[in-house]
Amino acid sequence: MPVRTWRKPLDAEKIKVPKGEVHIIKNRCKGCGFCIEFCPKEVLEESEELNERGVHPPKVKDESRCALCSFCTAVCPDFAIFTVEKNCEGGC
Amino acid sequence: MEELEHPYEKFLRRGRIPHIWCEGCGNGIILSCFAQALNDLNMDLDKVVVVSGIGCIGRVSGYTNTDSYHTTHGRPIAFATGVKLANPELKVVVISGDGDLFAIGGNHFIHAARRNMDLQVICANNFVYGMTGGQHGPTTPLDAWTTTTPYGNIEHTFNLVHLAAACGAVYVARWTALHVRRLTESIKKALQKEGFSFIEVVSPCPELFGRYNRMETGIKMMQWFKEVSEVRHFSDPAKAEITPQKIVVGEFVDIEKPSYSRLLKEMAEKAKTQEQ
Amino acid sequence: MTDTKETGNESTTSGDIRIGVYVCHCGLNIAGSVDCKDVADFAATIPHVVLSKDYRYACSDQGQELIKNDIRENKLNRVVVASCSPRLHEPTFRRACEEAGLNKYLFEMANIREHCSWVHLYDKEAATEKAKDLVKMAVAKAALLEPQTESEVPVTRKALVIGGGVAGIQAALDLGDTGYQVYLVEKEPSIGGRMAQIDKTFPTMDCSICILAPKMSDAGRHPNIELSTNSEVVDVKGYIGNFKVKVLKKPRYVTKDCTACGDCAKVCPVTVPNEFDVGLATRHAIYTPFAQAVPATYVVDRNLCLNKENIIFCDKCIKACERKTIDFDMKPETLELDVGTIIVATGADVYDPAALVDYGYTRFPNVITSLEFERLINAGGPSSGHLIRPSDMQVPESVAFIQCVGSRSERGMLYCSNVCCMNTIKDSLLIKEHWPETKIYVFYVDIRAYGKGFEDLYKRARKEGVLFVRGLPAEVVEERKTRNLWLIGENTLQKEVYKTNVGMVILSVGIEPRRDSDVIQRLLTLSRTPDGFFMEAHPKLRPVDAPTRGVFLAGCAESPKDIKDSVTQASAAAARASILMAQGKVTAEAITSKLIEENCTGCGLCAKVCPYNAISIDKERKKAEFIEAACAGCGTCSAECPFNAIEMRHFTDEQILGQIDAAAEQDANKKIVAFCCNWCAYAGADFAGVSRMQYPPNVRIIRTMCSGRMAPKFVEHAFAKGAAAVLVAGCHLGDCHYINANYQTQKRMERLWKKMEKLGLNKARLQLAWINASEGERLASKVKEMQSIVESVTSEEIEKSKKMVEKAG
Amino acid sequence: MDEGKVGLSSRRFMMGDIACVEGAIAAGCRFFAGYPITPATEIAEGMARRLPQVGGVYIQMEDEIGSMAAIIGASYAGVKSMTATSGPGFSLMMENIGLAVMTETPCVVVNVMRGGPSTGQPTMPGQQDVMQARWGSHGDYEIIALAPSSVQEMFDLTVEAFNLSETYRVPVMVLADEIVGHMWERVKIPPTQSIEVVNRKKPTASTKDYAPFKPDDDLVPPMGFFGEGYNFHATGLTHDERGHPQTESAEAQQKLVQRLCDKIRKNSDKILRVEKTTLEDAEVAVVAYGIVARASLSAVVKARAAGIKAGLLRLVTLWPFPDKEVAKVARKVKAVVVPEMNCGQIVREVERAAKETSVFFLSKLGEEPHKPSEILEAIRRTQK
Repeated sequence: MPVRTWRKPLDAEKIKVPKGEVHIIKNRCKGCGFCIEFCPKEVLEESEELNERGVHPPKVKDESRCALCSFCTAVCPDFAIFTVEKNCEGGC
Repeated sequence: MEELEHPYEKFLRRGRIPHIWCEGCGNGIILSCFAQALNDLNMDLDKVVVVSGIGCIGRVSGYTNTDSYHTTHGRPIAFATGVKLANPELKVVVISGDGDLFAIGGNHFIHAARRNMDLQVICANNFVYGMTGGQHGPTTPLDAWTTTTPYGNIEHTFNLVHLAAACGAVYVARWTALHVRRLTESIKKALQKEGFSFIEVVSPCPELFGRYNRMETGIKMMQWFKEVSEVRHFSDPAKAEITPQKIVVGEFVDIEKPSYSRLLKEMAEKAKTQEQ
Repeated sequence: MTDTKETGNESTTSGDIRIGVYVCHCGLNIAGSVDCKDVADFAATIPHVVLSKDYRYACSDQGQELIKNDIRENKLNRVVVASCSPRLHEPTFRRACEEAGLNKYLFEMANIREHCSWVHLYDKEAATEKAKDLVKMAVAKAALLEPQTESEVPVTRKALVIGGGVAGIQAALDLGDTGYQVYLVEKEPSIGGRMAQIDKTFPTMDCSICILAPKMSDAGRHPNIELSTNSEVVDVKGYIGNFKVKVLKKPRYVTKDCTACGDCAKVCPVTVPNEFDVGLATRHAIYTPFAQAVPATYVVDRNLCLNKENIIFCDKCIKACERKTIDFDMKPETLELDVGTIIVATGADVYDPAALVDYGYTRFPNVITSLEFERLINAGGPSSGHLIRPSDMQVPESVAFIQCVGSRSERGMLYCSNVCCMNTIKDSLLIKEHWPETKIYVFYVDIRAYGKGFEDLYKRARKEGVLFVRGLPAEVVEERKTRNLWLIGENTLQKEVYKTNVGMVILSVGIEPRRDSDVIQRLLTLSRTPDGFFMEAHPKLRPVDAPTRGVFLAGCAESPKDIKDSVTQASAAAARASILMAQGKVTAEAITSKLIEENCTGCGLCAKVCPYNAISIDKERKKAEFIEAACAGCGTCSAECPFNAIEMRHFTDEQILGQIDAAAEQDANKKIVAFCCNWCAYAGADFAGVSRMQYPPNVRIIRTMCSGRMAPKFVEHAFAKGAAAVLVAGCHLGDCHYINANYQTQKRMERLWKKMEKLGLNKARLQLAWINASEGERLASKVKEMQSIVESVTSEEIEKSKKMVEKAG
Repeated sequence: MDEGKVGLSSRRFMMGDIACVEGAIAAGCRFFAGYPITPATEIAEGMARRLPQVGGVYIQMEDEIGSMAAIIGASYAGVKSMTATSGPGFSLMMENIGLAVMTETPCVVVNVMRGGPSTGQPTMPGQQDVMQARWGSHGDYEIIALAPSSVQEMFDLTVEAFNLSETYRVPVMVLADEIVGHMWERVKIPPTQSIEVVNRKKPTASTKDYAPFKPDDDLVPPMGFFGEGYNFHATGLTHDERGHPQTESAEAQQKLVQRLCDKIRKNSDKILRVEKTTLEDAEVAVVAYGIVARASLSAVVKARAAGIKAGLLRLVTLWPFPDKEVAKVARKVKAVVVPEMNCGQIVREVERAAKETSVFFLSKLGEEPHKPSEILEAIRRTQK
């Protein structure tokens, strides 16, 4: 149905989509970059800092985009990243 | 942040992570999917035994927080057979590599499949012998470069899913390390299946396969998987090719057939009644 | 260069030719600007004409009787009627001939109404002269006509209905109930269409979905209806009674086992404004369009879903689905259907008022469209039936409706959208019903309450205190703080400026043709009227038939209409389709091409250009072979053949050359010889006539089935005979009634232009125009434009071209 | 596993291989993985028949490599397990015998020796694998090997083998030969309850603190089974007490390999068994094992009759080698005669232990063992 949808839906406030909170265990990271490359919402990017292993672990670029799909958790070969649901009581 | 524990921590042997695997290696992903599967099925870890052979992935048994045994090269299935028959309550999972399971261990694989032994076999197929430095093996693609095929590989490969199906496995699937969700689902299916199930995981080895074949990074290999993999459930495993242009993935076999344990039990009943 | 001698006359019938000519007055329609008596007298002087009469209404029963008697008594073996367009009455007179025992293909018509009297209203002399020419041309052709036999083809007793709105549903149900297998194909994930979005229907005020939902589920589980949602028709081949249709069924990624429990949507992380609620509510990437959707099965919007290619990034829905019905590996399937009839019920779009900047839609939150209103007032809608201002969610104390938004205006569509007036009246009453205190203004141009029960509803609205103000506001201005709106305009009754302040403005938006209409148009070789809606075969007598045989129209695809009319038309279309299927057979095209073996060299040019692959080449015998059933009769093969080895039945070279000769007999140097295809250009010329568009009388139109029939030798022949100019006109490229035959026309024209250049002739004398059935204006102006060319052509030039063309030949 | 019918009628005439089967059953063996090979096939057949009756499992594997791996697996799952083979199969088992040693796996390997090398003489007796039994697998280690010389001993020593392997968490080998294996004799099988059966030590530590390779004072670690909740790891790699791989630590290598040897060496007094006949005043001692010891005995008796002070030392335990016993005997006699069905294997150990005392080796290869007369002749020669 080709219709112009330009408004903020009236129920925008009511619809609660779980927001993700990304946790990175920096020193476990070996820097393969899978999480950055394959995040469907492009939440992550490579950080400047070096970890104990001398690689650049990922850092969160825009956490608000995280849909909590947890693909990063699954695809990380090093158990170095995971997501939990953000507590949005105080609003996100 | 750090005080929160990784959701898979309880499936991992305390203090053993980080593991020995290279950057961009798929073995960790396989372990991670296995953990997820155990988690989803809410398995009693005390009743799970992980058995592995020799090779990079062989170390996996040392990382799972279950009873586990790291056997000699090629023998995990034979060892697992003993464990399973001795204590049928146990879920005995063999996680090993393509060289371990199909070169030196090929005999054990085909016969365990033939017997429909109650085992779940997960094979990390990285196309080479990683632990010894990247020599060619039974799954190395034709023409591929390895340290022992400096002029390109002249050996034809095993099609693992076809082999498993032909040998009588009741569940056969192939995924790449990028198909984490589907891989996890397949592992779950296999764990709930009676008899011999086999899952091939096409897994990136950027260090020792990729580097020699114009895919220097894990990402490049995973991108390759993403671009060429094609889901063809229950298509003829004989046609499930792995070529630079196409990797056929999916579930190929899911059938019911009395397992060795079941037949053994029935036979034992008979034996008891026929004592001299 | 060819001329008639070389091609020979072997194909004309032996024995003496006895032609009867009848010049029709059509009341004053023709007689008003053509001296019919004079024309009849002239006709009598033409060779082979044994009798010539003028008559008031040739199409009347008496008229037909007259012709029949003459055939019998005067042994006529050819009949020419000079009257209206053959597209209108050829069947009538053909029947008459048949009843008199004359093969109907021995009948010919001269179109002296649409192509003459109506377009030259004010020049009786010229019109009469032209009429004579047209008759002369018709007689010339008639003399060469041959009897044809029509074979019968079976009609598959299955129907395709395209579009699952109320019209499509009704048509499908009617056909299904009649006992025919129906394939109902809907683009969207659910059937229901626009009606499902509407709250109440006028004038009866029934709950729209309440009366639609039962029909939807009937269609959903009807044993004779195979429902394909999320599906599109991608290919149509074949012909009446024997269509081969390809339908692309896009995967839902959810299996039929879905119980529509909605657990999946709850966990889906992706949200987007819901099209069904016109963006006033949210939906997820996995969703069902609305509560009563049929089928109820959920669907995944893969464009939104995080899962791309075959990688599952997010498995929330998969995990949430207890019955494991979500399958991201579903592939699109292509259904191949054999159907005998097709009903087009593709519906319409609503006008997007953002274009009318002065009304502030998309600038001011409290300016909404009538469709948004329907969702707001609907109890199942995003505001659970509360009419609230998007700006502050408050019920407005006053609202204003602005009528004809996008309709009846240069700034939108020119036509009246037909339903908006009554819809607004209905809406105003709905507001009154819930919030009687609300002050309601309706700014209108005219209130059109023409239908049954409409006027009562209008009266009721007035009685309830709805204020109707004539004169649309010039602009709408928003009050920053309150977000209220000022409407400023002129009350054209009281001749005074008004400045009205309301809490909410509702734009009564018009109905426009579906933006993707061209797809179906191309697939079914349909035509569209200037307003963009599909054109019917005849506006009065065949209002639900499409020009393409076996195809019928229903609902807003044909023109804007309300639910009642849509349903009525749907049932009509179903009835029309049923007639064909009940008969189970239909007469096939007799106008097909025929191979003259001895001339054929097996060069294969014909096979290359045939749009229907009806020609193959026998390599051994070096001969072409024709599959007659597959031939649709465009004649482009005949035009392509360099060896005169293909005869186009009923449009033979000799017949056409004969018409050219007749046209060019006198003052050729002042005339335009035009070749028009039957479906577009000729019909366009008819349309010009119907619309009384005036253009110079010096054009002589020769009808061919397709512009692809136009062989270069015809043009050359026309020039050789001294014609001042030649016009070739056909369907627009891509709209060709014969798939793509008109691309050949274009190629041939380019070759001709090159040739003329080589000969040093003025290329401008040969013109090509793409004119569709509704573009009478285009044809008229083309003729006008060519007039100047005609005038500029000197007699020397004409002579030169005669010689050169002949030499070149 | 549930106990089926175990004890049989107390006296029975049976074949050596079958006595071995009954011994295993009596000792609590409930898992057998094997591969048919002459002359050990009857053991597999016997197990295939008997184990199901007592709730045990018999499986015929694809080869001896798999058989050895399988019994290690079964043992880790808590079931006493065994395999039986002969020369060629024994060679294939060497790989995983090493694994069993490294992971301290209780299990029994019966080798009914035949004529080698390679395929050799499948149906003929031999004693050619005794050194392979000791050194066959790569790396340094200690194992236990017993040599039955009668059908009765095929029963008794099989029981003994299980008990030893359970006690010391080490693979124990029963080195029988084709003759003992195929010989029929009367066997006295004591009632089940009177047979001493040893089971491996169970951990006392909580499942959480359990370190699978942390030894007690006897140098033997208690053994938990898979499935009991210990969630422990075992590997063929050098490992620490928790079982975690220690591939670079010299200390770990030293500690582990030394203990694997010491747990046998330091307990050898408890392990060793020899049988002495008329050695008290002997001047000539015959040292023999397996079937050869039977001929040696009659040779010694005949020698005594002929006035030669001869005696017999029969080695029941071959490995660890009874150095002390041999040395003690050697010190008292003038000469030692060692008849073996090979080209001289155990004789080297005897020479090492006998020091100055002269040792005469009597080799015999092929279809039959030494005749008593031959051994007597050898004894006589020592007198000159």
